[in-house]
Amino acid sequence: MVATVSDALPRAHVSVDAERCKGCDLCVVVCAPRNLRLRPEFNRAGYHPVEFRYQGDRGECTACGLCYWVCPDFAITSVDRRVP
Amino acid sequence: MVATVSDALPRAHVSVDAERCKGCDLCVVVCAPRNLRLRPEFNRAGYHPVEFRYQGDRGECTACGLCYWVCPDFAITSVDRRVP
Amino acid sequence: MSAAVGYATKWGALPTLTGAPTHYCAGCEHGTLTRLLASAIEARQARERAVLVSSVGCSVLAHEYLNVDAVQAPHGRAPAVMAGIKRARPDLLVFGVQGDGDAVSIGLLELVNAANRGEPISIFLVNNAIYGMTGGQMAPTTPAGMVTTTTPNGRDVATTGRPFDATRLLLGLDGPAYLRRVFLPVAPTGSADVFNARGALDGEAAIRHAFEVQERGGFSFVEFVSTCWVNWKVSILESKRYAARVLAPLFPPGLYRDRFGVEAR
Amino acid sequence: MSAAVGYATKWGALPTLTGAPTHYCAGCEHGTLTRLLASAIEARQARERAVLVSSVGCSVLAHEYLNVDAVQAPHGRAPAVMAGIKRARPDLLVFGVQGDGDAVSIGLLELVNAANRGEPISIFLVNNAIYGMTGGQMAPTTPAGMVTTTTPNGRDVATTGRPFDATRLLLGLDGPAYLRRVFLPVAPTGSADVFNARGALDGEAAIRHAFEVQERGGFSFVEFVSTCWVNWKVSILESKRYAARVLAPLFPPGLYRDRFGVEAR
Amino acid sequence: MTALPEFLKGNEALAYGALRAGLTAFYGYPITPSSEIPETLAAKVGRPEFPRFRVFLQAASELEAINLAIGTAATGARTMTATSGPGFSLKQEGISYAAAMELPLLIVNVNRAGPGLGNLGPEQSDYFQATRGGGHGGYRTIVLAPDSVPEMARLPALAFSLAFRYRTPVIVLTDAFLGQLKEDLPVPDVAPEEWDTSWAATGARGPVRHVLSSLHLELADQNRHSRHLAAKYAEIARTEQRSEDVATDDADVVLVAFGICARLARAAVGSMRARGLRVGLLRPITLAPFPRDRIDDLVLSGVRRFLVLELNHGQMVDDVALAAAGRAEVRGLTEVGGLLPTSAAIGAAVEAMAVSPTPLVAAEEVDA
Amino acid sequence: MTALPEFLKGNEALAYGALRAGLTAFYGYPITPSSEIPETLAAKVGRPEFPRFRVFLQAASELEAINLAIGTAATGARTMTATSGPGFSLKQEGISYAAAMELPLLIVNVNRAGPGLGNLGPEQSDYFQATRGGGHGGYRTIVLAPDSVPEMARLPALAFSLAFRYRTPVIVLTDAFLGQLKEDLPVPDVAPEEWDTSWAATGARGPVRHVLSSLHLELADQNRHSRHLAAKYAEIARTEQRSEDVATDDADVVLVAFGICARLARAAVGSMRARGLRVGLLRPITLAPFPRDRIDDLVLSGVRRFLVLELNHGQMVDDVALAAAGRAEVRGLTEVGGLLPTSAAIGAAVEAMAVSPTPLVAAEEVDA
Amino acid sequence: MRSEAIVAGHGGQGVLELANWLAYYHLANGRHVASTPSYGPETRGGKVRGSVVAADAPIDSPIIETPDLLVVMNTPSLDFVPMLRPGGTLLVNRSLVAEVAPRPGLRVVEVPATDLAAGLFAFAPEPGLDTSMAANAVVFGAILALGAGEWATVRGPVEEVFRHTLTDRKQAYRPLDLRATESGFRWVRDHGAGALPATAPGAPLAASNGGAAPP
Amino acid sequence: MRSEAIVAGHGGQGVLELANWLAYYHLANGRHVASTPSYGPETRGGKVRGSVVAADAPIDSPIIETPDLLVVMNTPSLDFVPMLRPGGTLLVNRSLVAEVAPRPGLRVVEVPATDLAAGLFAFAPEPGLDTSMAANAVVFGAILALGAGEWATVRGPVEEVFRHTLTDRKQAYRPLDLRATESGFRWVRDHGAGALPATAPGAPLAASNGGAAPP
Ligand SMILES: Cc1ncc(C[n+]2csc(CCOP(=O)(O)OP(=O)(O)O)c2C)c(N)n1
Ligand SMILES: Cc1ncc(C[n+]2csc(CCOP(=O)(O)OP(=O)(O)O)c2C)c(N)n1
Ligand code: SF4
Ligand code: SF4
Ligand code: SF4
Ligand code: SF4
Ligand code: SF4
Ligand code: SF4
Ligand SMILES: [Mg+2]
Ligand SMILES: [Mg+2]
Repeated sequence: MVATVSDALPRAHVSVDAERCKGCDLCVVVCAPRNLRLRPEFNRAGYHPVEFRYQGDRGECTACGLCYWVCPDFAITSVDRRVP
Repeated sequence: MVATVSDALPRAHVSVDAERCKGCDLCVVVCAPRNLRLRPEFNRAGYHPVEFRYQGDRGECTACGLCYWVCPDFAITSVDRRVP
Repeated sequence: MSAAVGYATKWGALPTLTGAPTHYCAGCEHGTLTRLLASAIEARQARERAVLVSSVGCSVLAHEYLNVDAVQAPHGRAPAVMAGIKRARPDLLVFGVQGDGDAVSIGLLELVNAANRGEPISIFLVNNAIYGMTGGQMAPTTPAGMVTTTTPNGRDVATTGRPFDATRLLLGLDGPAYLRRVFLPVAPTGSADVFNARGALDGEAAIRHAFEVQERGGFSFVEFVSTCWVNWKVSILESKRYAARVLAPLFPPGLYRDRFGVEAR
Repeated sequence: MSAAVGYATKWGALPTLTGAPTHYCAGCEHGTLTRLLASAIEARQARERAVLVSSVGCSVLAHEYLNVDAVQAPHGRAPAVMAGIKRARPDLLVFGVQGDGDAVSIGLLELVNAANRGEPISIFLVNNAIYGMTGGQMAPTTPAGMVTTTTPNGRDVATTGRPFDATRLLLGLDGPAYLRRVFLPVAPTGSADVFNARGALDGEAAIRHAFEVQERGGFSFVEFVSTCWVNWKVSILESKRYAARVLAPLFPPGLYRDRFGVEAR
Repeated sequence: MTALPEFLKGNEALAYGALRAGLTAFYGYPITPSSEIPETLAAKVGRPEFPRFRVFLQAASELEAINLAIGTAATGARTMTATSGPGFSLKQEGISYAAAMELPLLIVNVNRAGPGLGNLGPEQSDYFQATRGGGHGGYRTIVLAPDSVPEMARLPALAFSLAFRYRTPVIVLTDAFLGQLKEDLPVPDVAPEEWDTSWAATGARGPVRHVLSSLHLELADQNRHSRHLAAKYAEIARTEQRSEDVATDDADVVLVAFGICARLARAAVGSMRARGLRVGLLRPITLAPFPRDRIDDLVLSGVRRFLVLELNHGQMVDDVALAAAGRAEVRGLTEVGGLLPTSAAIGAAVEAMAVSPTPLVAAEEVDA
Repeated sequence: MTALPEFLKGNEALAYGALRAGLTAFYGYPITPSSEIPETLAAKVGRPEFPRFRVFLQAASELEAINLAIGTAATGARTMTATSGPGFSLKQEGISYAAAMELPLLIVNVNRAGPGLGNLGPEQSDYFQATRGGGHGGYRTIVLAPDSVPEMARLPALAFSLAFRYRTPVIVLTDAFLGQLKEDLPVPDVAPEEWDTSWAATGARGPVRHVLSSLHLELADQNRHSRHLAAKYAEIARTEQRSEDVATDDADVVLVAFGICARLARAAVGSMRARGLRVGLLRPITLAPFPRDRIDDLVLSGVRRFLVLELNHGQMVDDVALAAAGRAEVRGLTEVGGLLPTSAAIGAAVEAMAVSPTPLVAAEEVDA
Repeated sequence: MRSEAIVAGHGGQGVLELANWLAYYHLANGRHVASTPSYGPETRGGKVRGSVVAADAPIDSPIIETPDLLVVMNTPSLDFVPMLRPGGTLLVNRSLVAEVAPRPGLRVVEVPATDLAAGLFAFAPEPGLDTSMAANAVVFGAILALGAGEWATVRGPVEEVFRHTLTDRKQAYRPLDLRATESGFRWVRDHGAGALPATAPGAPLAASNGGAAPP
Repeated sequence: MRSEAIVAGHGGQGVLELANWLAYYHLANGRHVASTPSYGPETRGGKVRGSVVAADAPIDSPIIETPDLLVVMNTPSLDFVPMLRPGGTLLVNRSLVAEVAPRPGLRVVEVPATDLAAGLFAFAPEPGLDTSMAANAVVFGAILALGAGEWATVRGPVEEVFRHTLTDRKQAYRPLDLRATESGFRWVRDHGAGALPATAPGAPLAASNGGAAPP
């Protein structure tokens, strides 16, 4: 699951389980570089799930992991690519 | 019930209901002049009731009323003869 | 000190006492308190609007001696029953006598909530550090090391917790308006065979203040540090000495809160 | 702050999570706490000796998500159930999640007594100032003026009492060894659309400390100031702002007691 | 929109019914599926429509609630508390005290599925707990069972009337289905009845004291008090049985059902009569006292088959069997866990019974 | 004085019986007339004679006690709590949860007179509460009723055995008389039985988790669980009925009595047999499951008259009537408030019954 | 005559509100009504179902065993389809429900209710508010379109229902809800049953994976 | 053979202790015994009654309806006299009980038990202690004297009973209790039934009034 680090990739491998996500926005608002946003589509439960964007409005993903820490639904993970 | 004061009488009219008294000794130990003591006889309930003595071991009744105040069984009253 | 020292009335003549002989053991503060309640009610001329809530413990028969209306509460629930009466009839003077097991063990939730809501009622706690009525089991207030029927080797605070201080617990709440602790038993003095009677005098004053606070809309609570020689298995006078030596430091008497300043008057 | 930031594990891969989707509302701290518990249990490698006591409230299904042994307690009685488990099996890591209604209203007596006895268990209180599971009635922790289904005109502290501060109440007892309050929701920062995530990080640390205290023989209690936007009837983010504005001052986060100094390590 | 009839949940209707019957005080602790009762009442304190309603308090627990209610009831005020399953268990000690102290008091149990936490579906599994005195000491209470939203609104007035006439707690045993059901109902507007409350503890008047206590230290006193209560209950049993008959006149099989089951049974009577089966329904309105005289009448008029429908593993079936006393076949059809018996299951059970010989056996229970 | 037999109060004997059956933990709250149980146990923790007995805790209330007990029972340890009347009411919610979570647990109720605070004399007025599930949700428990001090000592072992075999709370329903009675008894010294506790919540082992919960949000799950419990109870009812017969073989009138009443009945059988009346006694040892098969046998073998003796206003009489199902006359002789029926009253009731024709009527109750 | 409808979806979709509107619509038309909610957990987020029985005579049993109409607001609610009586109507919120397995003898009406509602952003009580939660009103309109009458005749009772049922706080939504009802009504009248695009908007969403890298 | 005894008095008189001694005395003689307390209030100070049934065979009913022996330790306990079976024995603590109304067919034994006990001050475990509470042991001896045997033969079992029943704390009282038992035994043997002085020591005490003044 852990990818090798490449300069072309964001620092973290951020992965969202869109069916699990409830679109609560918490990861969105804690992500300082704004690398996350809600998608306009609905998932099966009727929520707009979150998606990760390579580069946010305010910079790159810092691999801070806060999106993982605040998610109440275990729907998002952030794996630092620099961690072996 | 309230008697006129006479020099020949103690300051308080102290009255014990011997059948009500449980001989707990509380009035005895709070009476500074020691004007009260338990009688050797039993009352019907099997207690040694208290009795009032004109003059205690340590002086006369001061009409302090403490015997009345501490009695848990409403068995003793102390009426100051000087109170009209 | 009360101005009523030497108060020239006789038992039975106090119309707020029924005159029935009490079932309390000789020398027990439950009896003393009964009479203090009667005098405080009379001082307020409140007999016809007073409602006693008797709780389960040695005080369960208080209504046999106090000549007022009465409602008996299930064990521990007196504060709720009192609040229920008072909410329906704010014109009544509602008061209750509880034991330490009743109020601080099984009934703690009801006590704390009535206090927190500031229900205008008056609760009088007889803290004798043991379960009197049921024959001497450990109470929440039992001091460390005391032998009771359920702590045959002395209370072990490591497994049973430390003694509860109900007054301090209530002090942590904003609701109560009047919190007072009185040492009710006769207390040893400097002289070996002389005891003082301050408790009874202070106690009556505290009750009168509690009533005053209630009628001004506040929750009032007076804890009476007491004894139970029968279950402590000591003589009557020894129980008073023990209370002065062990209980008074554990449950220090004093005025803990007086929001309306009734004691200052 | 925790060293585990960016902790490289995935849901479901955390063996202490079952992976079942939660029934919690979107954005609710009950979900966040579940994962924090899982990581703290794994940090102790305690999954096989952990027993969760789930209480009645939104946390009642916690055992569906936490992959550990579990016992469900009647409403409010989790501390007693936990103590019962621990006394029989001191080798187990016994912890429970309670709501504010569960722990501070109906279950206050059980909480206070477990705390007073210093039972070596860990209690995690989700204080969302309302009854979540039953649809938004007043809780003992509801702030003055808050509209709930049973306080349609806002909570009136004159008739219902002031909000209860469970942590402070426990602080009045000698029994607890660790008392900590954490503000768990994401919290507004200087910047209007940015929130901080300190609560989750602090929260996990607090849980780990609580477990440490338990295994050293002490009673540990962590209160998580939380939200319930569904029953507060505001948006998710507005609920976080409200919590920061109203609840945090009412229930100030902090370390209230740390008898064993586990936070100093 | 005054043109529309009231359309309320059963729980709301019950709250309004209590208000219209002169409710003074409500104490409760939230629990689904009964919470609409406090929620409806919370907004009504001090409202001019209900001038008697002065006290609403959310208690800290069901125990606090029942004891607050005891206090208020002791003053002679009309007092209600409401709960469901687990909360009803917690109130049992208080109900026993209220019965012993002879306090009029209305306790509502919106029966959900159990035991334990169970779930939120309807059950009638608290039947024994309500009718046999779920608390200690062998008291009895009156138990009323509505079967519709309009009846949820009507019964509080009857409940208070009986509670004050006999000075006894009265239980309204309803279920999660009826509590949550919405139905159109007419707006009853009856003036609250008045009753004697001279026994209440509201201050001594000269030598007249009011002491409400359940303690009788002398065995002979306790014996006298216990017999007094039993005699009261016997009088209630004689005079207060209430039930409704649907097409029992010529019935081969009489369904016996209360609450939501009575609604199922009503429909079954209709559809089976349409199919030519002579089926009737006896619906107990008082579960306690159980309408055993009505069962007796039916037996004497020739009914030999009773099918008891209930949401538990067979409780009311005992009361029917006791009343039938071997003179008729008594079977039970039960469903549990929040589910309801299907019309097919009811039809099959009735048919099986209608064709069977009548063996005069003891009560049997079958699960749906 | 080893020459003397043990001479213990019933409550003390019960405590020793539990210890000998391997008791691990006791939680209780004092209440007369049961307090000798905790008082006896308080001194025994950590004593070498009872190495399994590790936990004694006086709880803050009966509610705390039953929930402490639930926690300990969930670990598979042998757990007991004991109380009387009001305290038994307070435990009902917990018993319902324990039944739902299928926890083995021993609850003792030393029945005193009620309702409310009542008094300290013996009654059997908690019979319904114990046998019908005094808590919510329609569960059942096993209920055992000793009638002597030696049996107070013996039954805890049976109670634990049944509790663990069926994973269910077991109630010992005794009364103030037996609890306080002292009798001489032999010292039984049996090694505690061992049972499967693999279901207990003592930590997950790899993929194997133990979740003890009473919540079943899906109606179908709750339905399944409820039926599972009912099936278990049906099995218990089939296989665990226990009773004792005294001279029922040729009896014209069979007394039915448990607990202290069985002792009265025993004496009555003796004295009436001496007077030539053919009287027998059926003594239920399991009140639940009720020994209805035994009643059935007696009816089939020709018994037409049952006289039920109990200390309440008629509760077990229902179970006898249900079992007899109209095939025999069932009467009750009751006494309440702490009093006991006199031998004269029993004699008169038996004689009245023996000479009456047998009208096959429903159960009737008469007060002594 | 007795009519039986069941509305099913998840918490937050306004399922019970829709059932309530339907009930009041019947009441406004002088019928007797019995309506029941049924929900799973004590808390939010579970399955929610509302049933509405309407009849001219007082209602015996309020229980629905074989509804005439089943409204399916989300995919898991398809579980209820087997309940439908032969010849009954299945009304599906096509925006959130994947293709419906055909069952003979059923009338299937598919309405992209959430999408239609989302399209009504111009009627949001506050600008920028997501109006997709008005899907329940769209479905309300769709249900009414299954019966007789034109929008002009239906509109009056609908307005009455909204006036009566919306809480004070929600009265601001009245114009949106009315508009949504109308759009659902018109959508069904315009498209009839089964006339839907072939896409399956309710199919599972793919995981959004960070960057182009292999997972 | 079955013998039935009831001991009645008030709390604090050692009534149940006396019943227990009696029970153990029977046990020491190889009999079956059933003994019951019965007390009024949950607390102290009320009426206390102990009953002791002894028999050679296992005991059917432990209940006593018509005792063979009634021990009356205080005046209110005279209420139980009507229970006594014809020909039964009434043993009265004459120190605390006013004259007993004669009832034909009863054997009345009056023992000044409290006074006898008080007179044993020389045997107090601590000097100065009031020994009147050993009245129960005096009565124990009196009961034993009603049966056969001499003190010398009775003494052994009595000692065994005390050894077995007295708590550790009370073992110090053993010599006093033994002595008191002996004095009760001897008193009955010496005086027999009814041989009492005519004074009524249990009559109400006059109120003690302060000084000579009229009240
Ligand atoms: C529910 C319930 N539990 C237990 C009891 C038994 N009980 C009666 S009084 C009492 C405690 C008495 O102690 P306390 O409250 O301290 O009063 P005291 O007698 O010492 O004044 C107990 C446990 C009861 N009556 N009801
Ligand atoms: C004895 C009992 N009373 C009431 C309830 C109903 N009930 C379930 S959860 C709950 C309170 C939930 O509030 P809280 O404890 O604050 O938890 P939250 O859902 O807010 O996390 C209540 C009253 C119950 N299940 N049992
Ligand atoms: S790891 Fe940090 S920066 Fe990267 S997406 Fe998550 S919150 Fe944003
Ligand atoms: S925090 Fe989790 S549930 Fe919320 S939007 Fe982000 S991924 Fe989705
Ligand atoms: S009034 Fe005072 S001095 Fe006089 S007897 Fe009483 S206590 Fe003693
Ligand atoms: S205080 Fe009262 S009871 Fe005690 S000895 Fe004095 S008079 Fe008697
Ligand atoms: S038992 Fe204790 S508290 Fe009760 S009356 Fe006796 S001395 Fe007082
Ligand atoms: S109801 Fe409130 S506390 Fe419960 S899951 Fe939803 S948001 Fe969280
Ligand atoms: Mg006490
Ligand atoms: Mg909450």
